[in-house]
Amino acid sequence: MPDTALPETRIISAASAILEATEQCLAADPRVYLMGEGVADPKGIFGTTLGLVERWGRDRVIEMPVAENGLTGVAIGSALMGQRPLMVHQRVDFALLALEQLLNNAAKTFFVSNGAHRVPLTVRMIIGRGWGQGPEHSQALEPIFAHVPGLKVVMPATPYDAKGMLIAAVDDDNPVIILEHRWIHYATGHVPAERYTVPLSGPQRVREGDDVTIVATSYNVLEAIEAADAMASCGIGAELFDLRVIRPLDIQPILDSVKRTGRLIIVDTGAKMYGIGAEIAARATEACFGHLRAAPRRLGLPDYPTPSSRGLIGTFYPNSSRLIETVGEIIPEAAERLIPALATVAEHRATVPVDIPHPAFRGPF
Amino acid sequence: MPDTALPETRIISAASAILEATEQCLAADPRVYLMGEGVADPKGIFGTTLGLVERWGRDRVIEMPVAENGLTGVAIGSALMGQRPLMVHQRVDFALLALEQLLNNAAKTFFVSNGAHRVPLTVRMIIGRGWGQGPEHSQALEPIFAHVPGLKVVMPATPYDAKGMLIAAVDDDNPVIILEHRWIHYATGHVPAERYTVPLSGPQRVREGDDVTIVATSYNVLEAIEAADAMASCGIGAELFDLRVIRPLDIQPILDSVKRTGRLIIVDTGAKMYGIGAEIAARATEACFGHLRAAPRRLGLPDYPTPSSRGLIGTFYPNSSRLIETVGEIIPEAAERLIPALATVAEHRATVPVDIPHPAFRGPF
Amino acid sequence: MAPLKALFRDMLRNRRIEEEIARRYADQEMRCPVHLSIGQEAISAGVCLALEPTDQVVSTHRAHAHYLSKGGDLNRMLAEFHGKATGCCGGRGGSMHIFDHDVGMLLSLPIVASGIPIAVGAALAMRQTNTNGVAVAFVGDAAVEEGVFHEAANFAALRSLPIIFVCENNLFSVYTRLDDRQPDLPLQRLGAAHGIHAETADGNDASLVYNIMQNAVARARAGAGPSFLVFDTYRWLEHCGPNYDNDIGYRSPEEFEAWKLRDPLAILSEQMKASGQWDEGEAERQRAAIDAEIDAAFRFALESPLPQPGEMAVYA
Amino acid sequence: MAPLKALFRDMLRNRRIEEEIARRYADQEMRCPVHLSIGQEAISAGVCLALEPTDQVVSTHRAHAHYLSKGGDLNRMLAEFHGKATGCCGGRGGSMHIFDHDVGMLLSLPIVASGIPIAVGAALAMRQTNTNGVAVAFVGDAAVEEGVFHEAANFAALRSLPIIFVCENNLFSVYTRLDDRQPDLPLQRLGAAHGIHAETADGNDASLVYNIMQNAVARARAGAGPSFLVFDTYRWLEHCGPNYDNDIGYRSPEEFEAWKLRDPLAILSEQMKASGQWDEGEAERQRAAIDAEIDAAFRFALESPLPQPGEMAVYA
Ligand SMILES: Cc1ncc(C[n+]2csc(CCOP(=O)(O)OP(=O)(O)O)c2C)c(N)n1
Ligand SMILES: Cc1ncc(C[n+]2csc(CCOP(=O)(O)OP(=O)(O)O)c2C)c(N)n1
Ligand SMILES: [Mg+2]
Ligand SMILES: [Mg+2]
Repeated sequence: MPDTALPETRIISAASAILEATEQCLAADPRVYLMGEGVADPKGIFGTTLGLVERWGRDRVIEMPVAENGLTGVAIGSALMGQRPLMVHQRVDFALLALEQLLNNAAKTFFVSNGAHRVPLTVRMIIGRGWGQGPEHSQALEPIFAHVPGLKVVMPATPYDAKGMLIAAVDDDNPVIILEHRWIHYATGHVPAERYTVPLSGPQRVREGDDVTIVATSYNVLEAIEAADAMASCGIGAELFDLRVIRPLDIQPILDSVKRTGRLIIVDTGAKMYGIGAEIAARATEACFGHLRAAPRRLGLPDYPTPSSRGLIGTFYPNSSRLIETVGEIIPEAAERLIPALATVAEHRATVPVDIPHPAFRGPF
Repeated sequence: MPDTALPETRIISAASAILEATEQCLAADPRVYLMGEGVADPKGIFGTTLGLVERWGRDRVIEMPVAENGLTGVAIGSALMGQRPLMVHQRVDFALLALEQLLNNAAKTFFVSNGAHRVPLTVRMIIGRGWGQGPEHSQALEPIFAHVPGLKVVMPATPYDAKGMLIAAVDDDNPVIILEHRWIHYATGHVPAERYTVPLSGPQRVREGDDVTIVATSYNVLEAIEAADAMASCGIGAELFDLRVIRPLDIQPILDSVKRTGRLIIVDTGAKMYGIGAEIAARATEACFGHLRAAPRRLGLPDYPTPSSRGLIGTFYPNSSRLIETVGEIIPEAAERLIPALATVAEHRATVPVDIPHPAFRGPF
Repeated sequence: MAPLKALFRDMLRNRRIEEEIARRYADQEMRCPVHLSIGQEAISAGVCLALEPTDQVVSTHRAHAHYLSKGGDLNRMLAEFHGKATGCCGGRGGSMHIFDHDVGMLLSLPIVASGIPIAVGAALAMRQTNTNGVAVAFVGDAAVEEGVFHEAANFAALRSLPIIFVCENNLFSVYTRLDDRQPDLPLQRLGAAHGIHAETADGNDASLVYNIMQNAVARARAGAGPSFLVFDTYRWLEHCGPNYDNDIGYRSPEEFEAWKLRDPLAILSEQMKASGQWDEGEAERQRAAIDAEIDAAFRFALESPLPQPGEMAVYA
Repeated sequence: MAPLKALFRDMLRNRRIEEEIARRYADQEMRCPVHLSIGQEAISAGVCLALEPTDQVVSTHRAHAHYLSKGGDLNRMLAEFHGKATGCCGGRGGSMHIFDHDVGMLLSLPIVASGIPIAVGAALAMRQTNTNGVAVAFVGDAAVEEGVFHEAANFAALRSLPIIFVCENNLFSVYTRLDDRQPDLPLQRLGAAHGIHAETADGNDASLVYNIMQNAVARARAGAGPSFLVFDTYRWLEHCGPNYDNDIGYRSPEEFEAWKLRDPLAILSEQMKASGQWDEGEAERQRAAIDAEIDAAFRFALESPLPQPGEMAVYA
């Protein structure tokens, strides 16, 4: 896992940052409550809710029946009355049961009520990956949420953002879906102890460069950082954006970059086909047509479900190597220069099995 | 409604064509059964299932409880055992409740079972429009289905295809989602009386032209035909594709056309953002980069839910006028020549209120 | 004691309003689906008159009577049906989305059963904020077939929330009979299964509905938990739209006639006569006042402007 | 009469297999979640031994014992857990997707309750095709909280389908107790509410499970409709994974010990002794044979090749 630490900072994991954010939200506003399957159990949603029920009690930390659709509706109903529910699903996949509530009642009520109603609901959904999760515990499904007007959809990549965007989501008067990748839980980085927000307003440039613009979301930002840094040492400058907010989509910083670099690659966390990257590629082409030196390219998951076996998973996910190869394809004159970069990232990848997020990971989930 | 009739043909409405297809499927294969809310009632799903229960009985035409998720699972379970269920939802919106079953069990079982299982399920979902339907009876949501590997997703536009593709879907060993626009029910055209199939394999070119390639789905094909014909009489040649099959996506004929015209416009039935058009634009840009004379453009629904009032609906849906205007934008030298085309289509549109599919329509649904 | 006069006025008003909607529907000025409650007026009256303005109701596609009985604004409702800017949702929702928080009509939703957990959530919020309110979910005899009803009912029972599920059993889901959708068992079993206080009663007897509801409201306010109240009734007109449709064959004319004899307005006026509360002159004056109100409200709706597209924000 | 010897053999085999999975899990060769059924073996045994091979079972995330009792292939199961090409899903599914139509294991699904309507659909297909089969949906005490359970149960009851819902009540959903999720009422109410024949029994008594199941199967085959059978039991190990976890605080050591005393294997062997069917030597030989089988199966799994990506078709 790339480490985004600077000297003299407070380094914690994203999981701890999320726990801290939740604690601070509960402390700051009595209208906030937490609800989900496992929020009050001894594992506390991969450690992100641990200890909260002891501190805030069963009315602020609600362990729920296994009934995602109904309880999403309950959360929305309470939000309409002014409460600020924070709901958690241990997998995005489980939220498939709750889409009617989310895409209709959460997403549309502000509009349909002609502005009279607000739905200040936040839903964390965790994207599974690795350890043989299989096809129904590993879906990202970003476009399902991002396609529908009225939701905000965010995908933090760093501990700093995981905390600041969660607090911003809970503060927001609108329904916010946080697609939180299981593998960023292990990422560490600087996180201030105090309560702060990261505005839910758009992409962040995490690397500068002039040769190609790269847009990634969530865990893939960490892969892309690795790729960008390896390419930089070969003299290829990748300007890397952590997209962060899928909807509303503030595309302008990306367009400005593409106008300069003339090249764009988008890395999707979910499936490539009809994925997030298609919208960004289409928008960039529309806005930067005269500036493009190559057609925008997209990486993402292939056109089949996530297989469980490690024999099949090696080629399933995009990674830093495929990103560097793609850069080589759209800057053919750079392909040769990128060979050492490919070697660097391959060497690093070889130190951790393909199906786990962190060398210390031993299962079972 | 444009009439696609030729002389000496059998002209019926798409609604009648769908009824005929269903009747022929029930007759041809005892494994086929029909299930849905209203399939056996006196209105028979806008007339598309009328009379079937009298003919085939309550075991082949199953009126169901109002429980979309559960009954979708039931249909899938029966399909795994070799039956061929044909399910109908009076609105796409109702199927939101059944997405876990559709996106997991229907879409993935062939893959996960390593080819041992098939799910020969067909689901018709009707896209509502007009007569003040409002935000939750008018969603198309194509990308939700098209994003997920394993489903086939089709959107017929003509009576001929509505019949032939429905039969092909029921014959198919895979789950097929038919997104069937309420307004095509009224379209009339030639439909052979016998049982025939239209392969679920890709787009159909419905107009030829050299100046711009247009891709439309479902009802918008009818708008696009109107636009293309009006433009043709001004000397602007639009090559029009009825996309028909959203997944799997056979993009080749479109690419071939774009290579020739250098220009592409996609008209989405659903929302533009993160819509179907984005994928097609991105793919076309990738494959035809050197041939493009302008960036691909997309039309689709704007970034808010469908309002009920006719005061708000006039600007909500793309139509032939906006399509012609967009052609004028990407072929600036043609803009002036297109003024009579705009006048023609505007004049025709003025004959029918903005919120009904057909001059004879009087409500209430 | 049920307030018979108030119930009668409410029901008569709703009846006249719906009749007038039906009569004027052919004018094609109300360009949206309408689901009328004629024949079912006793339930909205008995239920809503037992509530406080701050109590919250969540309704369905068949929401007109619920809204009006809850104190809704007739002008705003008819304007909404006409797609006008002055409608309670500014024309955005149409007849299946009647939202008016001010009178405690939290939402009405066109997706069957979708409002049920919303109402439970409102009850949860009332509990969390220590208001002494009650939430009501109106549900049809079909809505309880949706799994989300059970999910919401289980949670409501688990937490003893102040929620009342009012099930209007009109025997049909669109044109499909109850016995084509559920085994032949009393509907109240579906509430009782979750440990919820459940009762069934004649839904055409407004004073009975009121009394049962008052009891359920008292239980809820006292912290004794949810109730599931089944009120048997019958819809006179077609599922959606302004017409009678006994000719299309999904129900017998005899059944319809038998229910029509049990007109909730007639039942209540008999009760009023029996208890000496009926005043023919007052009823006449009431009807005239209601008709004048309705006429003015339609004028308001027709004369109101259509909304203009302009800015269409989806975020607060 | 329940076939005690066959039940015992099945349970012992499942116990030993799961113990061996737990023991070897630390080798990191089974790189997928595993949900073990140790302590719950009487249910899979009693249920599946009352079925024909052509009857269809739909299971959950906790599927190992169901699969094996239904006649599943140990080699193919362990190979699947090892992600190997020889697994019953070619390594695509892992431990939560054990599909094997050949032995009547239609599907097992990791999404809670998702398999319930699938099983009802299988029963519908059996009815439609006039086979005399029965379908079984295994459900946990949490699965019945999902609305889809009720939707499926209502339809099954309405059409009197040959389906048996087997509810393994192990008191927990992951680490959350039943009484944090449902009001304090017998689980069987949830089946009974749909007019389904419902019973509750000791799920650690395999012969009792078998007898109740046999009765339910006979009802289903005779066209008398669905059953909802609640079997009380207890999971010994953690929800997912190979360890004991009584230390983490969600359940008391006393509760665990009390249930452990009620070991289904011990209960059955006592019954065998009491009825003179116990043969110590045979039990020893059985255990040795099972251990040899398990050893060979792990060897098969370990030695099998990983699948190769190649063509990954999603359409038939
Ligand atoms: C989820 C969903 N499925 C189907 C429909 C279509 N529909 C609209 S009203 C209705 C019948 C509802 O019956 P009931 O709940 O008894 O209410 P009633 O119309 O009798 O008042 C149906 C099936 C819908 N709106 N939502
Ligand atoms: C829809 C859904 N929600 C949540 C989960 C996470 N989950 C996996 S197993 C489980 C507990 C299920 O409990 P129960 O049905 O009693 O079965 P048990 O594990 O006790 O055998 C949960 C909540 C899931 N897999 N699917
Ligand atoms: Mg009804
Ligand atoms: Mg359990």
